[in-house]
Amino acid sequence: MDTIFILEKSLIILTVFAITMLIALYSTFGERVFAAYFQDRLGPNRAGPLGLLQPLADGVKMFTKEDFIPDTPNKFLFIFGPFLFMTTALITSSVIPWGDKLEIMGRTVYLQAADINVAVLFVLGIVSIGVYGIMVGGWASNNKYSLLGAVRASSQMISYEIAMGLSIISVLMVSETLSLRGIVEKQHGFIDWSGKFPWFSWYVFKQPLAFLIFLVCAFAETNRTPFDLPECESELVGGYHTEYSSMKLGFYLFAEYINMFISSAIISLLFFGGFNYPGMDWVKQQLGTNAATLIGVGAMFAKTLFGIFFYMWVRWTVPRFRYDQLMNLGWKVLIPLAILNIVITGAVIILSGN
Amino acid sequence: MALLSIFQTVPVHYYLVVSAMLFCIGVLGVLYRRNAIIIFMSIELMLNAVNLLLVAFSAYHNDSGGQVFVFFVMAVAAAEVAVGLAILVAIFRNVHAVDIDELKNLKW
Amino acid sequence: MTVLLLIVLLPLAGFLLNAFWGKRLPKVVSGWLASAVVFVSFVLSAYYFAGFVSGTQTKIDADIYRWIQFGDLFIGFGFLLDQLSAIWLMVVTGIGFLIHVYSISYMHDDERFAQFFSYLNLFIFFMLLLVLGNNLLVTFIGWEGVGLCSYLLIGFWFKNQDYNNAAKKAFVMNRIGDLGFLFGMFILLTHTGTLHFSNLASIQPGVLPKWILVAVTALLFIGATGKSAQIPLYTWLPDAMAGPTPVSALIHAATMVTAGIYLVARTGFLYAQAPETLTAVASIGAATAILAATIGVFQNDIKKVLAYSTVSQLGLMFVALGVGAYVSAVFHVVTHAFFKACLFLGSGSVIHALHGEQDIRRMGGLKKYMPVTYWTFLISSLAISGIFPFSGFFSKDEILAAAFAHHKILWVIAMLTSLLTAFYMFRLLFLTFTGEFRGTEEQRHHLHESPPLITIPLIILSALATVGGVLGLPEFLGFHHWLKNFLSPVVAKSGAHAHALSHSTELALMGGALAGAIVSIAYSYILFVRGGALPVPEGEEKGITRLVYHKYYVDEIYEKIIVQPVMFLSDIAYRLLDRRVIDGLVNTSGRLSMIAGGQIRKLQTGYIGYYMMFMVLSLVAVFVYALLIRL
Amino acid sequence: MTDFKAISLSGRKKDVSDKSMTFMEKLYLPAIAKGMGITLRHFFKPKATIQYPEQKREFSPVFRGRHILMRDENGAERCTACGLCALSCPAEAITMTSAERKPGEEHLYREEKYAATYEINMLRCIFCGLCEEACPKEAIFLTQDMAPADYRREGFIYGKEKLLMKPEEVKKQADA
Amino acid sequence: MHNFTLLLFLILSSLAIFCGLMTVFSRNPIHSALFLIGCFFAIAGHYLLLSAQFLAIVHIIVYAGAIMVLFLFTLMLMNLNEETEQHKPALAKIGAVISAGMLMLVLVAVFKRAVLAPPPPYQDFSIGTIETLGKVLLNEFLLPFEFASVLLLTAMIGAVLLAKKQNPNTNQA
Repeated sequence: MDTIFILEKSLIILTVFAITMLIALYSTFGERVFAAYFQDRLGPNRAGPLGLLQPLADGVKMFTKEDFIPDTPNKFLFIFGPFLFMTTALITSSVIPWGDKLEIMGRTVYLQAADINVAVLFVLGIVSIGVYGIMVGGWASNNKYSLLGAVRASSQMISYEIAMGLSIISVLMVSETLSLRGIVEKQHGFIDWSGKFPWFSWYVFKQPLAFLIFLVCAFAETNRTPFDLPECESELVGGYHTEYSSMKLGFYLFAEYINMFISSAIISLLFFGGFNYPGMDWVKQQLGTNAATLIGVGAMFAKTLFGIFFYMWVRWTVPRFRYDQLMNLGWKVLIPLAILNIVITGAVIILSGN
Repeated sequence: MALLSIFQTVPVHYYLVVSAMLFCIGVLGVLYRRNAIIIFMSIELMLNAVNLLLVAFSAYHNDSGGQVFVFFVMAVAAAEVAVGLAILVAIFRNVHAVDIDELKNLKW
Repeated sequence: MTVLLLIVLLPLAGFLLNAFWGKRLPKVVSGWLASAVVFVSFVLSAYYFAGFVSGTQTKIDADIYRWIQFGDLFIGFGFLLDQLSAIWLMVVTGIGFLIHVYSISYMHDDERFAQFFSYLNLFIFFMLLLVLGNNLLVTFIGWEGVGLCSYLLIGFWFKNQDYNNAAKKAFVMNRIGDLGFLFGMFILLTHTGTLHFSNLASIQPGVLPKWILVAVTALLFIGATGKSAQIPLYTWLPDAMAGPTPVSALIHAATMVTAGIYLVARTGFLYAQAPETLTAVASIGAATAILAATIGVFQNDIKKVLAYSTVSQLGLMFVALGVGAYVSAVFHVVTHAFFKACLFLGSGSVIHALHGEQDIRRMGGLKKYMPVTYWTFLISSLAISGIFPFSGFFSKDEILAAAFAHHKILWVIAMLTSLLTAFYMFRLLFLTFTGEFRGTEEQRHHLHESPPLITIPLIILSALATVGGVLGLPEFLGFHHWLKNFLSPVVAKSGAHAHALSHSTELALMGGALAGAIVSIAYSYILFVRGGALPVPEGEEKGITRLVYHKYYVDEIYEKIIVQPVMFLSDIAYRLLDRRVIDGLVNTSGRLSMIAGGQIRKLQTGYIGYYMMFMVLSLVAVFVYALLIRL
Repeated sequence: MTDFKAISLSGRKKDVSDKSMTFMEKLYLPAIAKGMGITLRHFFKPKATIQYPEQKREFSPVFRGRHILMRDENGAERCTACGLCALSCPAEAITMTSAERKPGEEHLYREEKYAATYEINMLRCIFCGLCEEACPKEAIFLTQDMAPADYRREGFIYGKEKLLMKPEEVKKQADA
Repeated sequence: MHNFTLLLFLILSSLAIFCGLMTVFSRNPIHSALFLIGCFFAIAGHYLLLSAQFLAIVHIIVYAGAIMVLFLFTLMLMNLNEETEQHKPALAKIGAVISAGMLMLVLVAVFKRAVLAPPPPYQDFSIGTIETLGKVLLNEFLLPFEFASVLLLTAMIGAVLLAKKQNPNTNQA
């Protein structure tokens, strides 16, 4: 392991971390602006030009508020909860390929922190741990609303994890790899000319049902509307973070936006070709690898940001589910559908003979 | 690249001892506590001690059979937990306790 | 082979269908279903039979699967089809089919209709198994099976305790015979190592010690006496008339009771090497024949008369077997099946018309009410009495000739029997069908001819009884004895020595028998039609008549010398052995374990923690043992 | 199912029925897509917000805002403390004390009698304009301005110093 | 490098054992569960050290992601706290410790006598990959694999049946 390699990876990790934080930061702002726009309003625009300094103002507010800790026998866990939630949210970004390779000074640099061969499983594993942040925090709050929110969150997340995993399996059957970079490379370009007849290479066109299931599950996993039952204000005051204030609350909220960002990135990787874009081969020929890669990074971020926008768009369109409806949807609709999709995919793979 | 085996630095005996200790901690938990759920957790700990040893020897003998076994142990553990916890919840609903010293009605 | 299997399995299928779904089917369907399976079996049997007749069919002897095998012992489950079994196949399925059809009408009011037919089908199945078995064990299964069906059918109306007792009696008596059969098989198995007929037949004479042959044949014959109602095990048959009349016709006249004949004929190669047994067979047959015939003369129950007649005829057949005239015995089995089935069915028709009345003293004058029944009954009576040219004439005459050739005393007894037969059959016929009706007005009012389903089988059977004689026209008159040739591949080896009688002697015998029969009939005509004599009422018999009327008190003697001592012994055994010794042992062990359990129970605290502690400590102990002692 | 038809006053009523949904309806996807379309349309609609301090919405000409005590063209107070406004006020928000004009104060008060104090409790006032109607001297008017917020309740009891027309406005009024 | 591996091993082992002990001795059941999760993570680290990456991640998904969540979930539903839990009498506790210690001693003694094949000079790092495992699992162990799936299905049905509230008055689920 040479020094340059470590340096390069550190740089990438730092960049990814910074970008993740930045995007999460501006997602909070975006949420408010988009919410306003969907409601025919303007949203925050006073702090700085166009209100772009609003996240900083929010941050300052968060940090300067009173850090209230309720009378709980588990002070450590109370503090540990948001920390854990934030950490698990951030870890996932390490396996996400943000772009193809760059060629700098004779070195090939892959724009990814770690290309592990079981990346999809890694993501699933980390997501499954994420629930602890909510559970621990909600339980340690020593408050029945928090506990109820935590219980709801955990049961919701472990329920939808199953459907999510099953929907990914059909994608994996097509891609034949567990590496996220491998999956992206399988969706090369936009049109796939290699088959018997040309078809879109992105998996959203090959696995529309899996995409739909994954999308719904992603909403449920990030506790976003219409699945925001763990924090639903009208029933549980604030859900698992009722007792939180100051930056600990900030961490919870922030981690939610990070989760949104990561899940959008994964949706774009799994279904929208990640850093692929139409005509990328042509661009590579004309402008060279680096330029093509940079455009690819742009495409990746464009898709991801659209994903975040989609989250907010849905939030202001679809009303919240009732709890039994949520469970029915997860167990009685999505899981059977995902299994059906696996069966259909397998049948098609066998029938097409490859 | 042919990396050296981990067992050149960490003798496999170490793994034997570690998993034996974990196993005995599991046994201790079973004997020590009265809460059925914690006893359950201790059983999980024992299973994991065995899993660790299986993986260690799988690597030691360069045979993936051991890892497959761990896979099955996990499946069994998952099934056991699902059913066991369901039973515990059912018991709790009826007698409002998961204390094994209070659940002694089966002796007759 | 498949077809053969089909013949056997079809009735079984009919049994299963009727047993499980019969109650849900309409009566007509279940009855015709049962008849149809037997009919198909009959058609398939006829196919084989035709093959044997034309000579295209050869003997089938094959094991279906290896049934019992350990060491040198091997018993297969297999079938043997040769000319002998083919004849029985025809009789069983053919007459069985007619009786099935008859039963549809006869039993139509019974609420357990489907069950009845399922029993009938089961019986046919076991009978076919008995006839077709290629070794003694398969035959024995059929043997036991028909016994079971016989029990079920005799006791079919089990609500009547007498009928139940009759069924039990039949069962027990059969068991006694079966015991002989079983012992015979055991001895055979011990000394020859096989039960297959083909293997047994291939044993050279002189290989087996004489006493074994005598013992085996005697034991098998005890089995035959049980099944075929010979002295001393004959008393169950008259009682078995408690069953529905079609059952009497099917089981106790045409098929099951001839199983003993079949067994002796089948194992004829053994009997041929044991002339002592043959003598015993002939003697017992003769004794049974004359005894049953005399009892038959004084019976007043229409079915009882026929039952004793059956016993008597079976005795005649055993006489034929005993003198080595196997063909004659088989011949008589066939003709007897025709006319006796016809007689039973006819009596059933009468009983049916009189709504269950069986006493001939309350019958009479039925001729004008039931002409078809009368005429078929008459034909069958003529046949059984040995009147030319009906079938009984030929078969009975053969037996008489064979007996004459063998020993004169046998001939005298057989002759007497046949004279008595003619007498009591016509006594029965006259008392039932001629004169004035002696029953109640109520019964007279309802007198009617039976429906076609009853009369058609009667007509067919009587036709067969008429022409059945052509199977074995006497050779000395220059005719071709078809049955003898047909059976020659099977019974040739049995050493049936052709009786060396001159033509004139045979002709004289034939004429004498015919004349005697006619005289008997005439005597009974004078007595019962002209004289209008009636059997004396109950309890007014005198002297010898009284003795005979009470069947020589055989049942009572059995009761005194066998049943009561056995009961007494059983009682002692029950009080002493069962109550004290066996029950005491069992109860003591139970009490001991209860006491022990009560003590050990205290270990079961119910605390899981303790159990687990014990588990761990035991584990430690095992490891310590392994470490310190084993290593 | 009763076909229940109610009269719709708003004209936007839809008939409600509880018939079971078809398969497509159960999928909800078309409905969700439709809803998404609606929200997206609103996203691009012109916004209704008025950025207040910079932009202001025009009041209607009949708007009744805070009160003003008028001066005449010479700058003298018109109010003679007759009390009719206080009498007419339904909320009883107006109180005043009168005083006699001293010589030499003619440029200050138009008549011999004037209001020494004049207070309106703006928390009670309902801006009905009856004081304006009642005044015989055209001394009190309701303006287009809004009463500004304050931190204390006392701040809402407007005395003469807040109510009286500023001297520089006299000129403006004369011009108008 | 080698020392680094050994150090990692020691850290992970001590973490696992510490968390295991805390699982047993924590007064609060929820703390026990959380310590057990920590222990599982240490074991997952061991798996990574033994280059069983797939198993490590599956271990985390199954144990940390599913099983322990269920435990925590149940504990929270029952709301079992340290105030409600009864503890065994001191004698039983001492007995438990002695029994477990004896078992430990005996096990270590047994393992000390174990005769092992010489350590392999090179490790086959491909055995832990998902490709190898998948092939082994679906060829050699296909039948047990199917049985495992049936077992899980049965467990699922059983759990649903057990957890269902039985209300004799109504037919609704």
